[in-house]
Amino acid sequence: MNIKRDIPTATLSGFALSAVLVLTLITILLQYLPLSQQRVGDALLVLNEKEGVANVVTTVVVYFRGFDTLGEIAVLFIASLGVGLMLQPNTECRLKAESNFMLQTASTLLFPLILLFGIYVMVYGHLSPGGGFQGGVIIASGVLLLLISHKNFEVPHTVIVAFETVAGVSYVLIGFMGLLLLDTFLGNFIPHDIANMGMLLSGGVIPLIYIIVGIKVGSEMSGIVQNLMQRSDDV
Amino acid sequence: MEFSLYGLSDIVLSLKVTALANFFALLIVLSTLTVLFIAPNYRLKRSFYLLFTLLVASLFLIVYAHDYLLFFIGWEVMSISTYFLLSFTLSKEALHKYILFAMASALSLFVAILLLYSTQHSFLYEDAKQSYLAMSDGVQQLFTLFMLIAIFIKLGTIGFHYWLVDAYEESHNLFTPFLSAMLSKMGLYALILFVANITQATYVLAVMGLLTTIIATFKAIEQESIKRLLAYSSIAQLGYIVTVLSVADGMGGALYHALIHTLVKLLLFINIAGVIYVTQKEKLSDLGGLIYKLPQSFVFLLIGIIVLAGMPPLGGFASKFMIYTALLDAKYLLLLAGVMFSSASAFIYVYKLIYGIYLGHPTHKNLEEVKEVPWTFLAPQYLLASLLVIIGTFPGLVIPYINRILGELNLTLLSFETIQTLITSYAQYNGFVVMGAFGGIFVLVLMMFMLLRSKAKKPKNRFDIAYCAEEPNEATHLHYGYSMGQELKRVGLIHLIAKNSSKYFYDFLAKQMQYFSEVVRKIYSGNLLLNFNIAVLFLIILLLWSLK
Amino acid sequence: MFEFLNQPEVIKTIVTLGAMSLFFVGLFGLLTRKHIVKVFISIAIMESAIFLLFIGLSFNREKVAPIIDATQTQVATMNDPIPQAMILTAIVIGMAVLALGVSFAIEYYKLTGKTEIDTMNEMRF
Amino acid sequence: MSSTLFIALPLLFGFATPLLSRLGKNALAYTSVLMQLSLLGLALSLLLAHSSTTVELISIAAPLGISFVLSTASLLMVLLFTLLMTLFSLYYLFQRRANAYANESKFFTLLNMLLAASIGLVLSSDIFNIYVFFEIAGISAYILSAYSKTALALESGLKYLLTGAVASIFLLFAIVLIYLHVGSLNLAVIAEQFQLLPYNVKLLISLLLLIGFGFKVEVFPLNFWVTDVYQGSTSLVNALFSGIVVKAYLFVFFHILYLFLPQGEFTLFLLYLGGVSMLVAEVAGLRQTNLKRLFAYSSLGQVALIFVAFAMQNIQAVQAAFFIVIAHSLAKFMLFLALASLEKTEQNMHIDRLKQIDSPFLMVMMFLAMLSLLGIPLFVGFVGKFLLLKSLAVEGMLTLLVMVVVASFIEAIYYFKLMGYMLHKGTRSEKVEVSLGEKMIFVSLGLSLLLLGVFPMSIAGFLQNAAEVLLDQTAYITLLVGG
Amino acid sequence: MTGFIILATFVGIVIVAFASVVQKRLADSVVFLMGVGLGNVVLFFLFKAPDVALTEAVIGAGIGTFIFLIALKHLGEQA
Repeated sequence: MNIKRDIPTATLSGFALSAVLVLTLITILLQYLPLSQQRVGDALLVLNEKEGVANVVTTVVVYFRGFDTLGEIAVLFIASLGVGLMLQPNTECRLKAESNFMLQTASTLLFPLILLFGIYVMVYGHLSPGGGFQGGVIIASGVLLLLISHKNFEVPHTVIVAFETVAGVSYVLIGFMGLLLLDTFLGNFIPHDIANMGMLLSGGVIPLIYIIVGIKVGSEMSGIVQNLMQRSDDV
Repeated sequence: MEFSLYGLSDIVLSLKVTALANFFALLIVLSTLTVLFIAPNYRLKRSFYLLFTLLVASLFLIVYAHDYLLFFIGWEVMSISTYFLLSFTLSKEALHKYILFAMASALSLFVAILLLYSTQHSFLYEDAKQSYLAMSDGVQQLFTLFMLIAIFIKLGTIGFHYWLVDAYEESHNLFTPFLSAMLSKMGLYALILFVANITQATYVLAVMGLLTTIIATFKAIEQESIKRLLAYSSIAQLGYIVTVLSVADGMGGALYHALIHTLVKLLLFINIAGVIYVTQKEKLSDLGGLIYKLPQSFVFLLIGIIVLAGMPPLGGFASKFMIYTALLDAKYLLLLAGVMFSSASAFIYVYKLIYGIYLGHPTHKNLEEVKEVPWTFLAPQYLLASLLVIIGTFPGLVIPYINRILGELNLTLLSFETIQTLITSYAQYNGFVVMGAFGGIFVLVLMMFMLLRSKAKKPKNRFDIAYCAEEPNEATHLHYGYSMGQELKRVGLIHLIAKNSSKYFYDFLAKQMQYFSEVVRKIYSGNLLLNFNIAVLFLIILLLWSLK
Repeated sequence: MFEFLNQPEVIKTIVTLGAMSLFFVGLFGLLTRKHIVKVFISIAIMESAIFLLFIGLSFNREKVAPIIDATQTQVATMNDPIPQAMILTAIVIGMAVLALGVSFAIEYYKLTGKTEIDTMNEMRF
Repeated sequence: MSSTLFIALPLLFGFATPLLSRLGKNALAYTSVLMQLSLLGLALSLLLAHSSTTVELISIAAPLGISFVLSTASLLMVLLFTLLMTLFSLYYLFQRRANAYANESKFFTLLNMLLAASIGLVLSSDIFNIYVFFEIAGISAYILSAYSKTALALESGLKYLLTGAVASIFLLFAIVLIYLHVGSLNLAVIAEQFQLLPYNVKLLISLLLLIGFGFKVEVFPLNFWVTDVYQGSTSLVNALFSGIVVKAYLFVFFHILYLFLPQGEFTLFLLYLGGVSMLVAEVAGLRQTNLKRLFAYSSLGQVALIFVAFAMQNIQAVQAAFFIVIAHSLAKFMLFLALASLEKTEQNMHIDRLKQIDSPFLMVMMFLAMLSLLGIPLFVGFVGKFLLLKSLAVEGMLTLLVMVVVASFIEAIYYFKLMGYMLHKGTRSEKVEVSLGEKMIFVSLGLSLLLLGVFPMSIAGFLQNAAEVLLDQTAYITLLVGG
Repeated sequence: MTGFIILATFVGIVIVAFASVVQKRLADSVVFLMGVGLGNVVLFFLFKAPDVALTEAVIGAGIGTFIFLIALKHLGEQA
């Protein structure tokens, strides 16, 4: 087989470039494998004890590195805004194929379960794996299911906006409360006792923020999904 | 007066009053006043005067600056305000040409002064010599190169004169006298500072100066447009100064010639501004026979060209005399021969100038209704012409002032006895006597002419050409000034000189630059695949290059 | 029989090699594929390669997930939570950018009918 | 006064936009401007009261958590960004009646998010937090770029997004390696440990950072997308890109560089990289006939100039860099706003159009901006260029000096070509309406160019202080890590 | 055993990813990408990061795939 004829030069050169780069990277990485290292994370694990949250990742995400999460919410918010701006719903012509009865019934039955599961993941984010992001996205996928199966289903735009606005504003306001009461932005100003660790009402402000994050993510994601779906209607 | 700027203690700026600065400041004041005299004849926007004020201010900054940074700032402001002043009349191409050369000049000056700064960390003139000596050989040459490029562009030295002629020709008639008299002098001022403070790049100056005088003189001869002709003459005159600055004792002659050139160029440009004002014509071939209509202007132009050609009775001879003796003194005989040759050739174009405008036969009908120029044009000419006559009569008059400058620059002084005589190591000449002799002859000739003229037959109209057998009509070029000097092109050498080689060179350069730009532009075509590939390649090269 | 694979060094080597191979695949796709969806897919693959590299190199097989419950109370035996938190953030951000990019691509396609990035040259430069 | 406010307030405003837009379009616009004005007032009061660098903690103490460091240097950038954004909003407000954007509330959200992200980039002392702000700034810029939803705008948005995504992968890679080898995300801790890393790892991390940020700071082999983005976006938005976004990325890139490599191991390489970027961009711009694209090339050149100045890594040069940053931000901002005024009536941006425009005011303002960009004395652009070239000369980098000067000359060629078009004599048919409010913004920008150029000493001390702070690695480490 | 599973999953992921990149049919590519996402979930779980695994499951393999499928619906299915 003639390689030159079958594969374009651009592909070959791209292959060569990426191969050389990755081989070099591998050499360096394997030469100095980071084996055991004292890391910040270990200190945070210890610090976590004070906050009384079972899931340390949650503490880190929501509290220790709370500003990252705020930024991440902002990214999601902007992205959802952008998608909405780009794919403005065209309400006049809606030609969605009617899905079959089975799917409709199943999704109607399934949706409350998905919603419940999402809320569970959200609320128990500080105790078990999961949390606001995952819960929010799960809820959004429930919405997606309904969007796919039901012809006329639509989450009212105002509802989405209301959720995301309230969640976003209250997140920043909680941050300001911390600034006001404890002199650090996003400070944990609600009493949190270590003794309560593992209980639903523990960790002070942390579960509250994670739920807010969940609502925010859920509404943003639903918005994105809905916009993408609706745009696809007028194909 | 010293002060620091930029909140940084390491930059010291200084303004200082020196004799040299005063000399040039005097020229600035003189030029500004005479130019403003003719301003009421033109309707100009307020912004013109605003920019003109800025320009004059920048000139003062240049001359009174005592460090290269302020000098540069003045230089740049001068270039830019001139750009906007020229923009009132210049065509787009000429304007672009002007500003590119001006920017090239400014930026190379910038590089030069930064090179100067890099060794001794000072911009002051006093430290310039030391800074220069502290450089390595290569940097010294680089510095000289950049400095001289900056100066040569302003002076319009041959090879760098591409912008100058168009700018002079198309500039406003009010502004041309100033352009020629003052702006080119700033290049001269920079050159004097360079020669006096830093180093005397002998051979470069000698060769460039001589080439400039010769080539510009011949270029001037073939011009049709009055202002172009004078522009080339300006280049040539500055060429003399550059040449004489290459010799050890040339400074006195250079300063003297700078003074004379300023006066005469003001006179000439104001004169032709008046002519253009009343006739609305700028080409030699369109004019002619104006001697009867504009007798006073004729006399002033006559004085002007006598000075320009460096003929004895007037001031032009004194400065040329000093230039010749300085060259002779330094035993630069070839240089002297060259300068004399071009000086002699200058007769041709000054003759062409006066013949074309005032003598001969007018081709155009509407020249018959022309009246003498307004007094606002004449008044400054009276002033300038009388100054030239006075200097011609008393050539020693300015020597004490020049000596003060020379003393300040630690150069040998010129000898000075009385104000009538000019003394050099080879000869001395008494301006008063010469003036008396020439004046007597002139008066005699004039009287004879007056007597004879009354008997001569007067032509009835402009088609009444006694020595011509044919019957001319409107289409016939009656004026001999049409294409005068073109025949010189048959001489091979002169043809070669006149071939516009610098135009070809710069056009070629521009074209190459554009091709290059086209090629480079290809990579900015917005192809992301290319971008990513190159980014990865870049990373690989850097990694493999510096990996241990 | 594969016990030797459980040594930390070996696991880290596997992770490095595996993640970098994935990175290679993504990079190869980025450099050679032209269809906009393929480009997004390549970017997603590269991103997940980095995620895997990070989590894989920072975890310790002996330790447990950083969640305190009845059986696990010793923080000393837990894995570093920071990489997990970071990757959590990065995944969401990556998804947001992806969604936005897709919506741009859809609108662009509607206007011009182009899907290949090397033909996207509406600009007359 | 908390420096977190600079980030949290615009974010809050962005989140609350849907709520505010219920109150009416005007209410939204006015509150947005009001909020930016109050931020500006806050920044100014900090400037007046400012004595030393302060650290603002988020949740927990510095080396472990995220913190914001407000030093003279970052305060300078914050001040610049808030000032420009306020002017931008005011300008938009003044021209809004005639030329409002569709979906205005989203536009305001994006503006404030962009402001928050740029300030966050400058203030943050945590490298992953910087990544997050990098993404926020990026994603708002992508949408702003594609805002008008024309084919050109979408193409530019798409290209911006793709390069941004690739850049963020490399950046994330670098961050991952940093955390794996250093075990911390705090810049100060990393700075302390970075010298101890093996050479190859250090090299790899530095290069990945260079590629990651290189796309955003528009250095030579990574900047081929920039011109398309500028051409496709509206001029109004371009003013933000060249005035704020690039500057934020540049600042944070060199902030990280100074911290990680205080000895300047790659100085020479970075210097020549900047020099080459500058030359290439200026040469490529020579034959350009589209105004927006032309100014994009000029932006590339100027940004490369700033790159060179920062890369010198000494106090004089960094001070010069700050001067150029201010000069370029103000001047480019002005130029793009002027283009936006032209764009109101017609989309065509061919340079021939300059011959038709009949608006002496706009012309004069564009002249001022261009002269400042060219580094003509009496304008602030000169001060920056002069200080930079001076420090190049003092360091004996003559090749680079000549490179910069040659690039300036090439830039002069096309800027004076534009000026020639504007000075063109002939009938001018196209009237451009510039309202009084817009005029005031132009005049204030132009005056600040002139005043700062004539009296550079008024801010020179402040900038020098900023440069010292930015370069002082040990003080930064002591501040965050302690002892 | 962990080591082996990690190795095997990695091999699987790389193969699937390569298939996803070189596939002519875009729909196949997207499905393969979902495979990569699922592999990631397994790996994250093995790496003792259940939170990340859950996130990757819902985002990488869930919403992400949906977004790609929507894109395909508009942009056509052939590369």
